Amino acid sequence: MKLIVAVIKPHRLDEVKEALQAFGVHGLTVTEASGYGRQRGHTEVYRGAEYTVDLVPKIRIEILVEDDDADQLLDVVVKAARTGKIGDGKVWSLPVETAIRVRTGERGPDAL
Amino acid sequence: MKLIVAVIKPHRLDEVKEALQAFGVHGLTVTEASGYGRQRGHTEVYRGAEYTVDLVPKIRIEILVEDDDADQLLDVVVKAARTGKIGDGKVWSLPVETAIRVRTGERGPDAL
Amino acid sequence: MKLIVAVIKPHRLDEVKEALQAFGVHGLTVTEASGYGRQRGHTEVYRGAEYTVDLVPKIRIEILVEDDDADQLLDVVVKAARTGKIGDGKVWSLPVETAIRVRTGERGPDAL
Amino acid sequence: MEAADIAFVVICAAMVMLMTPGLAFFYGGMIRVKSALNMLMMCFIATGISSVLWVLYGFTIAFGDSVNGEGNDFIGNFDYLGFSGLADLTVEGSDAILTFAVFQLMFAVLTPALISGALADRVKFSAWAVFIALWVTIVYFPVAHWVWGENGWIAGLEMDGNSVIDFAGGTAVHINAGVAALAAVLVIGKRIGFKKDPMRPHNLPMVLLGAALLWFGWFGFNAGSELAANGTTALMALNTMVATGTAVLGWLVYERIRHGAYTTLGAASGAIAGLVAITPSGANVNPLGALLIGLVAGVVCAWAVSLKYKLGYDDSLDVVGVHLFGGIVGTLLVGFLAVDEAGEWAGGFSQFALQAIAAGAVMAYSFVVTWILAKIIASTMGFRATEEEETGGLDLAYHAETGYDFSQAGSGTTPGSTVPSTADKAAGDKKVDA
Amino acid sequence: MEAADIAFVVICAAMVMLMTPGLAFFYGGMIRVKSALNMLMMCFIATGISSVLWVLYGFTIAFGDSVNGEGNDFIGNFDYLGFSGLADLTVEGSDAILTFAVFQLMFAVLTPALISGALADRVKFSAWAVFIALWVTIVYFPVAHWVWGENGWIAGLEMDGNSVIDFAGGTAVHINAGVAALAAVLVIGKRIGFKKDPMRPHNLPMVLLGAALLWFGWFGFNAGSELAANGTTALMALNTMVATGTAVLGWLVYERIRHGAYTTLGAASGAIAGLVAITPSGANVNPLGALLIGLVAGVVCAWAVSLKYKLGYDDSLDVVGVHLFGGIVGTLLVGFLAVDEAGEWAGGFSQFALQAIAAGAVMAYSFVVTWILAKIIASTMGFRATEEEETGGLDLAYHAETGYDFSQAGSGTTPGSTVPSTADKAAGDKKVDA
Amino acid sequence: MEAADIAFVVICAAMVMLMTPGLAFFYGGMIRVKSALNMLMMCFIATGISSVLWVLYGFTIAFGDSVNGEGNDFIGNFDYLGFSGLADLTVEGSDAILTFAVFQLMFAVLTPALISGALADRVKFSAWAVFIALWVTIVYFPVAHWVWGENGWIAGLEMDGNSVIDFAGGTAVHINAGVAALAAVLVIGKRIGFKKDPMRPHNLPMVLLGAALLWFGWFGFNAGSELAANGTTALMALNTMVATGTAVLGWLVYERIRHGAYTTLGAASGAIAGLVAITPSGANVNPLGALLIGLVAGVVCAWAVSLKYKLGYDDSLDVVGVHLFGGIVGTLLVGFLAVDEAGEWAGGFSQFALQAIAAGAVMAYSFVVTWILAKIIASTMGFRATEEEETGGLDLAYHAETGYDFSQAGSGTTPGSTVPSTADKAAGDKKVDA
Ligand SMILES: Nc1ncnc2c1ncn2[C@@H]1O[C@H](COP(=O)(O)OP(=O)(O)O)[C@@H](O)[C@H]1O
Ligand SMILES: Nc1ncnc2c1ncn2[C@@H]1O[C@H](COP(=O)(O)OP(=O)(O)O)[C@@H](O)[C@H]1O
Ligand SMILES: Nc1ncnc2c1ncn2[C@@H]1O[C@H](COP(=O)(O)OP(=O)(O)O)[C@@H](O)[C@H]1O
Repeated sequence: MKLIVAVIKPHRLDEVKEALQAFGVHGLTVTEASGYGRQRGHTEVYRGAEYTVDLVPKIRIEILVEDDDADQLLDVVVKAARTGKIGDGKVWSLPVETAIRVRTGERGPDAL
Repeated sequence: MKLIVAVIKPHRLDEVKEALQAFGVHGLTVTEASGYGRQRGHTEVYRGAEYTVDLVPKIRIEILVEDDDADQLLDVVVKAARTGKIGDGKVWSLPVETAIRVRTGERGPDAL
Repeated sequence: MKLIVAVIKPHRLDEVKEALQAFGVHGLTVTEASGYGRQRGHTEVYRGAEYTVDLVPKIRIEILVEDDDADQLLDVVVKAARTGKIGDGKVWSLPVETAIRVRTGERGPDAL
Repeated sequence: MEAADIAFVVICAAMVMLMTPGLAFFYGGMIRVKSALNMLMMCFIATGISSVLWVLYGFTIAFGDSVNGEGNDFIGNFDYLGFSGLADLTVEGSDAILTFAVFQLMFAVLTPALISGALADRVKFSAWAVFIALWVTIVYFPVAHWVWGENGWIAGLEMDGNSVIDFAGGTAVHINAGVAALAAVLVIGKRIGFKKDPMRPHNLPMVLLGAALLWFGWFGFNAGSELAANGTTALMALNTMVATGTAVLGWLVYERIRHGAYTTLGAASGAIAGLVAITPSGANVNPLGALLIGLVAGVVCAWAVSLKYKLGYDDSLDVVGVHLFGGIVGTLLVGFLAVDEAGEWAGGFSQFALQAIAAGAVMAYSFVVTWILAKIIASTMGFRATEEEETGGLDLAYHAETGYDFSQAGSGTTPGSTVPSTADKAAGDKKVDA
Repeated sequence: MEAADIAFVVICAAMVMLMTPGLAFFYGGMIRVKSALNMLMMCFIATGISSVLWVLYGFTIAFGDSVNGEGNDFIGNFDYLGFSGLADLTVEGSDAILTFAVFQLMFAVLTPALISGALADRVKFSAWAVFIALWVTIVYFPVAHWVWGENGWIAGLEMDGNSVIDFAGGTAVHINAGVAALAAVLVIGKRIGFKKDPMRPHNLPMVLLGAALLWFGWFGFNAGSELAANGTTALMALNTMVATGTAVLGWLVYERIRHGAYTTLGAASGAIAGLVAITPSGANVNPLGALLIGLVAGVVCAWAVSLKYKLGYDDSLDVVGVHLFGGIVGTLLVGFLAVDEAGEWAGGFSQFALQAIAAGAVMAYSFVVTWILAKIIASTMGFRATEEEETGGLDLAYHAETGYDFSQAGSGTTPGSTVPSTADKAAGDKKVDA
Repeated sequence: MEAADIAFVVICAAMVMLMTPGLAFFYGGMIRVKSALNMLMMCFIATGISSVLWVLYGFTIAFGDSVNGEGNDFIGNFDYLGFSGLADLTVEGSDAILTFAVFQLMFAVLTPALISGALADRVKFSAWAVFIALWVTIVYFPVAHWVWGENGWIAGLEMDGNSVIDFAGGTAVHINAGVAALAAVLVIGKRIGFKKDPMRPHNLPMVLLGAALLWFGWFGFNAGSELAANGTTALMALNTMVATGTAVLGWLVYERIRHGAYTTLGAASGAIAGLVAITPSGANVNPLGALLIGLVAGVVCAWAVSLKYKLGYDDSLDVVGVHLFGGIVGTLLVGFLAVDEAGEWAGGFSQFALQAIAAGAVMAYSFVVTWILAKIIASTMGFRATEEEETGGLDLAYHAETGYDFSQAGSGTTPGSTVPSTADKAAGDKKVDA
């Protein structure tokens, strides 16, 4: 099994979610994140003090998938998240050793 | 070493923490997350507009463990997190290459 | 490729970020987290009820790096994050199978 | 009524109006985030319900006889059902009645709202609405009559030439609401996790905001109760301020000694405790007396809020600890500390006895009637939320809303919401189970 | 002017002042977090702009003739440009004029601010500032003259011995702002993602706070409009309270039936709807009439806020649904429900016709002029934010700020900020694009 | 005292009371989240302390001689220690004294609270409490006497038939607090990370809420200072509004040019700057003069808040930049812009000189005495928090609380808290180190 992690622009989440559903994936876990990269941040001003904020809001998605689906899924996520502008984010996959559904104790593909 | 990641119902965190302590694990890292899955979300209403919110609050726990403890620990977490109702979450483990304690620079099992 | 994950004290983030930049890493993803470990929490009082809060605020950083840089980078992060006091946190690395830049679809080292 | 007095009382009425939202924030900030909106709504709904009932029959039950003198010891007459005749501005004195009616309405809104803090976080919203509609009808309106009505039996009590002192509502408002809160929580039982789970305030600045609005409005409540602007008014305003000041200090010092910290929640709670205690007493003590009343109230209430853990009743936000105990402190202490118009000491045993009788009578009546009322509701429509609703949060369960959404995410909402459906479906599609 | 009346009206003016921040919170809480500050600023800037214009020429356009009787049907005279002569306190009646000037200024601040809710979340800040400066000048000041000016043509209308009833601003304030909001949104178009993206309120307690401050201030707005403290004042205050009460209930019950939940946003919106509807009517109905007006307003506005989805105009925060519809409900219903001083029924067809004419005239004028004004701004300086600004949030785009930073991180800010530069660089370094 | 004036001043007192919480929110929102409660508490504790001291000896030091005419240039007499005799309502004029006492008490609460913004985020809570208790005693009470006391030397200054103009407290309140803030921060030193770490406001809507409550209360502060309701009252109220309006615009335009953005914090700060500047001057200028004073105050203060970076003193929340500079602008400008009752120009060099003397005297006295006071506290009990407390946040260090808990987690709290212990352990168990 693989864990696919995607760091994307927040307003692409809905598209990604829909694309995943269409693909047949029915679960994911989301966290709020901030990213630092090529995309420039912004300047804020508070009573004459100017602050450079270089972290921009991102959404981080984790998806457990079966090995066979992993590659295709990567493409699905990348396509759905893309806007073509700097800051679109990264997607990566990690090898998973075990995965368990808490409710039933099922392991492996059955856990999804 | 392994990294065990658990996505659980928020109100089970205390139980999981206690079970881990009982088992002899003395550290973990927690993040707030939202999950999408079989558990249905809910509908919100704002001035006549009904919104379907399909992400539900979850807690995401990361635990670094020695290889030998990993399997047992998975069971401990799964047991402590279980309520038996849909949405109980997933637990998975990932292989870790190195782990370091920042304070001392210790590596491997000593880092825990 | 590797994924380096660091759980550090919040006020060391700027130092870590600067050290990484100096090293030549130009991207990272940050999430807010809480940690439980040797570092003791604190007690809060609300109308005579005393609560022990044992989770302390931490910052969680993820950095994708090329295999060759991973070891050196671990040291850079550990050094920058260190204050020498309990609770400095952990750094670990995970093997990455694929990494993709969403904007361009580039894979592997080019994705960084 | 003089223009100056109408001006004063109308503005005081607006200030007292602001106390109910103030109370909502004071309470709402203390609640866990998942039920904070429900807490606000418990207070806001009181406004709607009491306003309607006030017009229909509340005013006439409480004060019908203040207009034309007829009525009895226990309730007013029914001449003003539906406020009939009260919009006739050509009648001499109608300005005074209308001014009084709007001022007193605010008390009838606030008093039931006070109770909500005790029941917080575990009751059905619809049951709460029914409860307060009945409660103001059979408890508040009559008790207001007893204490302030032309023929009210407590107002009429005399002993050695003294009468009961309850200037702005120590018995009718605070003791009444406090003891009702106790009766109600004894019926509905504890929150899931009481004494086990942490139940930390979700927003302490909001608690302080509530306290600030309450404090501000309380000047209207207390000074406005003179129904005129004169020396007594000014004395009451001054005493209101200084008693609150010592109550804050009293609570903080108690907490520092007992629990090791000066808490923000303690400061806010101390302020309310002081305001409660000076409510019945402030027009009848000198400023040193007010300092003392505030100090005692601050310390006593700081201690009293722990009682629920010891005795095992779950008064979520300490309505008993603050309003019942604070109300008793003020009502009884003025028995000893009272001064007359000339500033001479006028307290003593008979005054104290009168105070105790008034407090006791209201406590007994309110406790018993509220207990029965709560029992009836509990055994008919049900008073408690289900376990699932309580654990999941009452905001979603009854209001189909989430209090905050600070997500910086693109669309500004918790990711994952879908598009608004514009309600083109069958009516009555039940979102929640109130 | 009597001291009591000056005291009353000056304090009412301060209360009405508080309504603009109240409105800012009411609106600001409903907005997605990324543009919440912009919403607050849209309201706050109105204060600065209207205050200056009021002194320069606003007062004299609206009420110049109230001082010396000269003027015409459509605008006042220009005797008081720059408030010339109005600080001469030795002139008999100058106290009354100054009191009136400060009270009415608050209306001139609030009315344009009301419009902001409709345009929220998508307009250029500079364009908004220009818009309201022009709008108060050519719409609000004249319309205020029509309705309340000594020689205003609406004030002068008569039919069967009746005159138009608009006690505190149903037409001049609410219908005016509501219809202007509609005209403006028709010009500027919909938010990106309207009807598709969820746009959930980011802070409902803030919405309730705003509603509470509005409600409180509204007593000043409504009762203060009598410009004196008397029986009418008291009646207006009482009716303000009870109409709001039923409006809350009306909205909640409608929502429960139609959408399945009693929402907090509904309670707050219902309160505002009730307050809007009782504004023109409250001094001319009895309390039962007020209950009815509130109830109808609550239900009608609860229904009207869905119209934008059906008809496809994007009135972000329902200024049309609440202020236009609420204003119409109050303005028309008083035609039927009016009572005279003696409480006798005085409504009827001619009164209703007068009300309809006043409402219609203000609607027609305000709609047309606002539409043209918005078109001119849109086609010259541009009215809309760019797509990037709108998606990224107007707070950063125009105000170079972030509303909240709750990060517990060491330095208390979103990690990643760098040290403040102390502005030692070239001036005019543009941070934002307003 | 007339009923109308009592009514007016008592309500104004309540409005001024609300300014201290308003200030707490204004300041608290600007602070990093980890010390926000401490900021609120620094303001709230002032209420308790000043209220008690006011009754014990504050009033008599400041205004003892206003009652019976005896006293000296520097302090009042001691006839009213413990408010002795002041609750005797049968004495003619006692209503006036009590009214004055409650109104002025609010000033004695607010003034020390103003200072807190400068010291924010780094001082021991207990040291702060001691500091303000001493500061009001040896600085505020005497200075209030100088400026407003029957025999105060500043009140008695004359030149060419003119007297010092300080209607509502430009010198006694704002310059006094502003310069004391400067003296205190010079003693206690900079926050850790000053000029290096970002210190972003944690809650800008809270800042605006504070500004709004301050603004509202300021009508009571300014207009109420007439102690009566008349033409001057109305003029003051009007000028208060319009000066604030131009100050908002002035600050925003300065910021837009200098820093490239119209900030929300700038709008709020501009409002306060305008209110400060119009405080001494508003009853003595015409509305055009008020517009000018507001504009100058807005621009000057917007510039002055950067001085701390250039000169290197750490005035956390710009008490110097806003209150000292704003106070000076208002106090000096009225020297040139003053008009008399008839609206005729009455300013000029001698008036300006008088204003400068008053401002200079208060500055010199307050600076020196505050500096010594702060030094003494610093070298005895210690004034600063420890480095660990400061870095970790003062809320946990002194108040054992966390401001917010928005976690949607099941139990509504930051996961990981354990069950409340119900304080059954040894008393004095120290949670914090205040
Ligand atoms: N080396 C990295 N490790 C982890 N996350 C990264 C890395 N580089 C970039 N990111 C994440 O990807 C986001 C987008 O990267 P950025 O360089 O701004 O644009 P792009 O991916 O379009 O070239 C960043 O905000 C950050 O969250
Ligand atoms: N494929 C997946 N990848 C990552 N997280 C998942 C996945 N499927 C489910 N989850 C997480 O597990 C939670 C519970 O899943 P759900 O399907 O609702 O119930 P259950 O696990 O009891 O069948 C989800 O809310 C989500 O956070
Ligand atoms: N086994 C673990 N798995 C995951 N995270 C851990 C583990 N142990 C500690 N941590 C993280 O590291 C942080 C610091 O650990 P702690 O034991 O307090 O101090 P130190 O690392 O200095 O010994 C914790 O707050 C937690 O976030």
